[in-house]
Amino acid sequence: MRIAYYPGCTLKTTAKNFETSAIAIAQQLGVEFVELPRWTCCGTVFSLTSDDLIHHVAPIRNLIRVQEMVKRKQVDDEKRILTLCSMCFNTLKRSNLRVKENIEDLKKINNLMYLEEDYCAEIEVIHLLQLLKEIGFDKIKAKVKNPLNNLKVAPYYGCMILRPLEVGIDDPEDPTIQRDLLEALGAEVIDNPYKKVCCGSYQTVNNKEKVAELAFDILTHAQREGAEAITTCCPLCSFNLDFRQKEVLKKHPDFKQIPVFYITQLIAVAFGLDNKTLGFDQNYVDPKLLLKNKGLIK
Amino acid sequence: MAEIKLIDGYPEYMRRLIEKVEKTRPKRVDYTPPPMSKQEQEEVLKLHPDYAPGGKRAIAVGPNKGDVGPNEVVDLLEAYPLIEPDEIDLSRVDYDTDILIIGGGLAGTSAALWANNQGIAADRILLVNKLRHGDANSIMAEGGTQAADREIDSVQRHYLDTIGGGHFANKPEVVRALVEDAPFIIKWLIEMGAIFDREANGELVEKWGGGTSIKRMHSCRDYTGLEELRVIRDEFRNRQIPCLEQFPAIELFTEGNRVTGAILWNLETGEYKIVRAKATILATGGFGRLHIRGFPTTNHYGATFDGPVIAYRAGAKLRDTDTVQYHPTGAAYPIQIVGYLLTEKLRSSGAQPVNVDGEAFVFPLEPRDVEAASFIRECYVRNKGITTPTGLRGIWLDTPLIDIKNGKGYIAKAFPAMNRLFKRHGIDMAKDPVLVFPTLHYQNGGVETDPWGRTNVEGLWVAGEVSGGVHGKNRLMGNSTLDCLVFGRRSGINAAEYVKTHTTAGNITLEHVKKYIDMLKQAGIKPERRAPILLPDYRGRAALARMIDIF
Amino acid sequence: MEEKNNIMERIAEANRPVTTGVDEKDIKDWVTIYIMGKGYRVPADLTILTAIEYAGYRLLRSVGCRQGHCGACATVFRRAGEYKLQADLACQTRVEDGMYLVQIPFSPAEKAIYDISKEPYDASVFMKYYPEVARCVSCNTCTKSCPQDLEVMDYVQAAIRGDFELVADNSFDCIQCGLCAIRCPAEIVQYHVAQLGRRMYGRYGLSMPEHLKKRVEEIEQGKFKEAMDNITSKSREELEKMYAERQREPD
Amino acid sequence: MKKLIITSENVKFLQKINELADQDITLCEQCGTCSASCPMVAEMDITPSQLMRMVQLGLKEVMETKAMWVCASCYTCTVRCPRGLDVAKVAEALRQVYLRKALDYIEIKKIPKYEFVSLPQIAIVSACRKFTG
Repeated sequence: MRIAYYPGCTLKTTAKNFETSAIAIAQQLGVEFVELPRWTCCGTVFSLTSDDLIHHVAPIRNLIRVQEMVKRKQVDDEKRILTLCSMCFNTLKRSNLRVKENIEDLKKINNLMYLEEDYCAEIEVIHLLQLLKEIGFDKIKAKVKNPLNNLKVAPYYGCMILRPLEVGIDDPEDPTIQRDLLEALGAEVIDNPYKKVCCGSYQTVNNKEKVAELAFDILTHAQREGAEAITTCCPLCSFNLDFRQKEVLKKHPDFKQIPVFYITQLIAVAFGLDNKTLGFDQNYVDPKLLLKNKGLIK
Repeated sequence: MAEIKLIDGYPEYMRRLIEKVEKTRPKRVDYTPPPMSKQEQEEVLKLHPDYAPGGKRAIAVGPNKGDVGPNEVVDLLEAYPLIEPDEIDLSRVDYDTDILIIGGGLAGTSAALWANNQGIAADRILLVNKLRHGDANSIMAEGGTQAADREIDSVQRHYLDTIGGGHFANKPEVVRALVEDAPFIIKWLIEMGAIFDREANGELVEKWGGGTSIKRMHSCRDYTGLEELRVIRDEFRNRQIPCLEQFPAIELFTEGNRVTGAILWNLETGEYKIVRAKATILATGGFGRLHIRGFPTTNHYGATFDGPVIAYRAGAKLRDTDTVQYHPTGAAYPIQIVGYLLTEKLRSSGAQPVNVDGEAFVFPLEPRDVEAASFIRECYVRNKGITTPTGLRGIWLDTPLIDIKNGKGYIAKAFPAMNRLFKRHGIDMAKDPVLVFPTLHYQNGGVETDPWGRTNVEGLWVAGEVSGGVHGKNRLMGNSTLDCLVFGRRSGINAAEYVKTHTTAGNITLEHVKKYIDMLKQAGIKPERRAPILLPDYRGRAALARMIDIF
Repeated sequence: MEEKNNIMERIAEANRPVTTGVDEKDIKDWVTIYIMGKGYRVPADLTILTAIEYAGYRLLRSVGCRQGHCGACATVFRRAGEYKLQADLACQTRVEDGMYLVQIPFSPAEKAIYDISKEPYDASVFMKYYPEVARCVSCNTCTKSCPQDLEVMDYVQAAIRGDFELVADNSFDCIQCGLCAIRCPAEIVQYHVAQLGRRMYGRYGLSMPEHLKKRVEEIEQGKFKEAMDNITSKSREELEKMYAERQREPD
Repeated sequence: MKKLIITSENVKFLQKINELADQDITLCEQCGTCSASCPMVAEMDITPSQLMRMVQLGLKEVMETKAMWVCASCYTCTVRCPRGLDVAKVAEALRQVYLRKALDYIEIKKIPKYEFVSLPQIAIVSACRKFTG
């Protein structure tokens, strides 16, 4: 099945490993991501003020691309666009909802983009985790060649796939989708309440000490429960939890570094995919030793 | 408002004439008219603006007294200065610098970079521009840059092509420098990030240039000069070398036989500034805007021969200023783009010159001057030209043949600038022919140079179109951007070396200007013309006739 | 009118409108344009640039190559009865009756200072020197105002994600007129961003051709010295003969 | 204790924020759930519920506080507010009141160049959206 795929900027730069691993596992599951031929940055954060429309132009422009792809028969899924990045997901989905619910806004945005075809507000935005659930975790389990036995993983959800309610893909207070997935892969799942606590998001730009403090809380809570690794599905969460461990160590010299995976990387490990797909060289805390110790990679 | 009704860019009567071209096109796809005999060539050349009588005269004064040049050029050499030498206050030096570079095209900009590479601190260099930095003929160069870098090519082959194209009047040692440096220049540009056209496998595209025996033209779409200049200007700005814009030099300073700086003039406020420099590099470009013999030009607004005028007064020798390069195919319609260069590459890609009856009338590989003269003959002797609504005459250049011969879409890909230009006026070159007529293109000669850009005057270097010697009597396609980059670099390096050994700045005087005025007076020349002219004047006559000069 | 015999004079006469300015008596069709609000009656077939000159302005700025290559003559205008603010090059745009216009003589944009030989070939280079690209809202105003019809927004977006090839390709025909930057609501300097991208791509994204490197070395090592000594000492007659006997590379 | 007099200016300010945030901030009953939920509250000079209270009273002094800039738009308060208020939107409205005067809260050009080597696009873009006018 071919589905329109919106990568987002970071998946083309510091989170390439998220993209390569996702594309590879999707392929194993019979899904082909067809990247939007021309796409623009979604803006990463949904604009929250009532009178602002300009910041919804970018998301809607991308959704128009999906319409074009459907017309050109470039995709089989004619109603949906897939995202991997949680922030892209949140922004695209909320802008989409806004124009779906407010026809006047849609008209104005269409009018501003008079060089584009009109957006018909019929596309839906989905996140990879939703697609995987739809495919079925049992099917995913059937593809596992390399079960993640004995690997203690704490899933981390962050905010953007859970909140606010109208866009969340799971229970905002107690999400389980990653747990179910990881269990299908054979991992031992370490659930803990910090899985949905904000990592500090964009505050990482001007207040990295605070972000490191939040990362410290999130990571050490998981570690206390026995977690050996963390999974995420957002390149910004990943940056804050993984790269910011450098700052964590500065303040907490006793802190023990812990690998942070994109969920797709662990699926790829379980599927027995090659190192190039895994892209571990882009992870800050090197997960290879852990995986080697567990006999999961050579 | 009454406007002529246009159909895809052309008025109805021209549309009907195009039908004739379309009719004969299928027959012409594989037809080429025979070359002219030597005798016929000589006959038709009498119609060329360089050879037609009445266009030239001898220079009355100065280092080249007695040499012949176009009237428009001699007019400026025999003109009085803009300043009264005694009225200039020389007591305050505004800029005291090591190297002054006048002109910010490819030549001047690369001179600055290489002087800096040679160890002259950025703040000891000053680049001044009449308009903005980069407003130059360089930026309009379309075709490409020659360099003999292919295995089967050689620098001596490039040498022979150049010197033959220049009618063997070139200075051998200067041409040698040109061709020997060429591959290095391309390599340097690539290291600086210039994007030359590449084949699918990453190899450089090397194209034909008119008058060459082998493909060695390196191009950047049809924006070669633009790309080269953008890149080195960006590097110039990164080095934070001081740069003045809208500040033309209106006279040089001398001390004896040494140039010691220049007077700049703020184009917008009218205030002058004094620059004292140990070395001065002149890179002011050409003279297209003199509209020699009343021809339109491919040149930039500022191409007004300022450099040679002020250098000549300082004692610099000129050479080869008697020949002017007219490009056979300048746009002749619509009026908004008259003179615009339609590169030779169009013809080498298959476009054919055609007269009003749809006949191909000239062998397309005749030398440029013969080709140009044959267009004039077609229009004004045989009366087989096409007259535009504004009374210009031209002949068709049947561009649709390019796509027929190279495949659909070739024009759009290979000639984006030209394609865009005609599209703006509603004309699709891939569908319809375009009207052309010879246009004033290049100043072949100029201030005589040596292989290091030195002139006969100490402290004065030249680089680029302002110089004379490298192209002889006729410049070869692809050698102009190369000239700028090679001699920009060489003059920058040589001036830097000079500065290191000549650590004291000279006195600034205008003695040479006073002497020149005396010479003009002695020759009986009346002070009715003043030069450099800096800019052409295209103001409407009606407005000018009622102007009062108050401020 | 009596036909003149001298061809050169006839050519010069025919070209007078483009070589010495326009004479009223030759004009049939007129339009009225408003230069900075002042109305002027000008010949209908002039460009904005030549119309401004016809009106009596001696241009010292906002004018350059006059042929669409240098980007000096950026102009904004509104057509009669339209709300849209158009942007284009004065030298390439014909006047229209009722047009209101003003030239943009200068674009006060900051160019970053960098040394491309020391930069890593990844997206961080854009963020480092032009972090404001991250402010792009994809409004497409830049693309709409580009006189070269470039997909400006697309290359700014490509810069955000470090797609150097797309930046280079989409921006290649950029003449740096500054109209995109002047109109950008996110205050991005698109044409400087593109310049950085093109240089990075030219240096790191494309290979240095081996034959070029080899030829430069050969010249430095003096491989052609003898041949050049030889040919530069030849007489004119000898050279003429050699030139006439040149072998042309087959097409 | 200083006596607070609510003027039309205060009302106007409240109305403006209500409109921008598309909320009726007067509904806030100051239960403190938002403050208790906020992951950034330790960094704030006033808590989210204090921020809500100041807006309720139309106190423009709220613009001088740091809280709205420390908010990471995580929407925890949004999903937990018992009155259904979107506190994140209120914070955004306050930020916009400032940014729309073409002011920047952080100057991106002043971020040290070396930071950009590791910072992902997603962080820079969102910071630009949230902190630059």
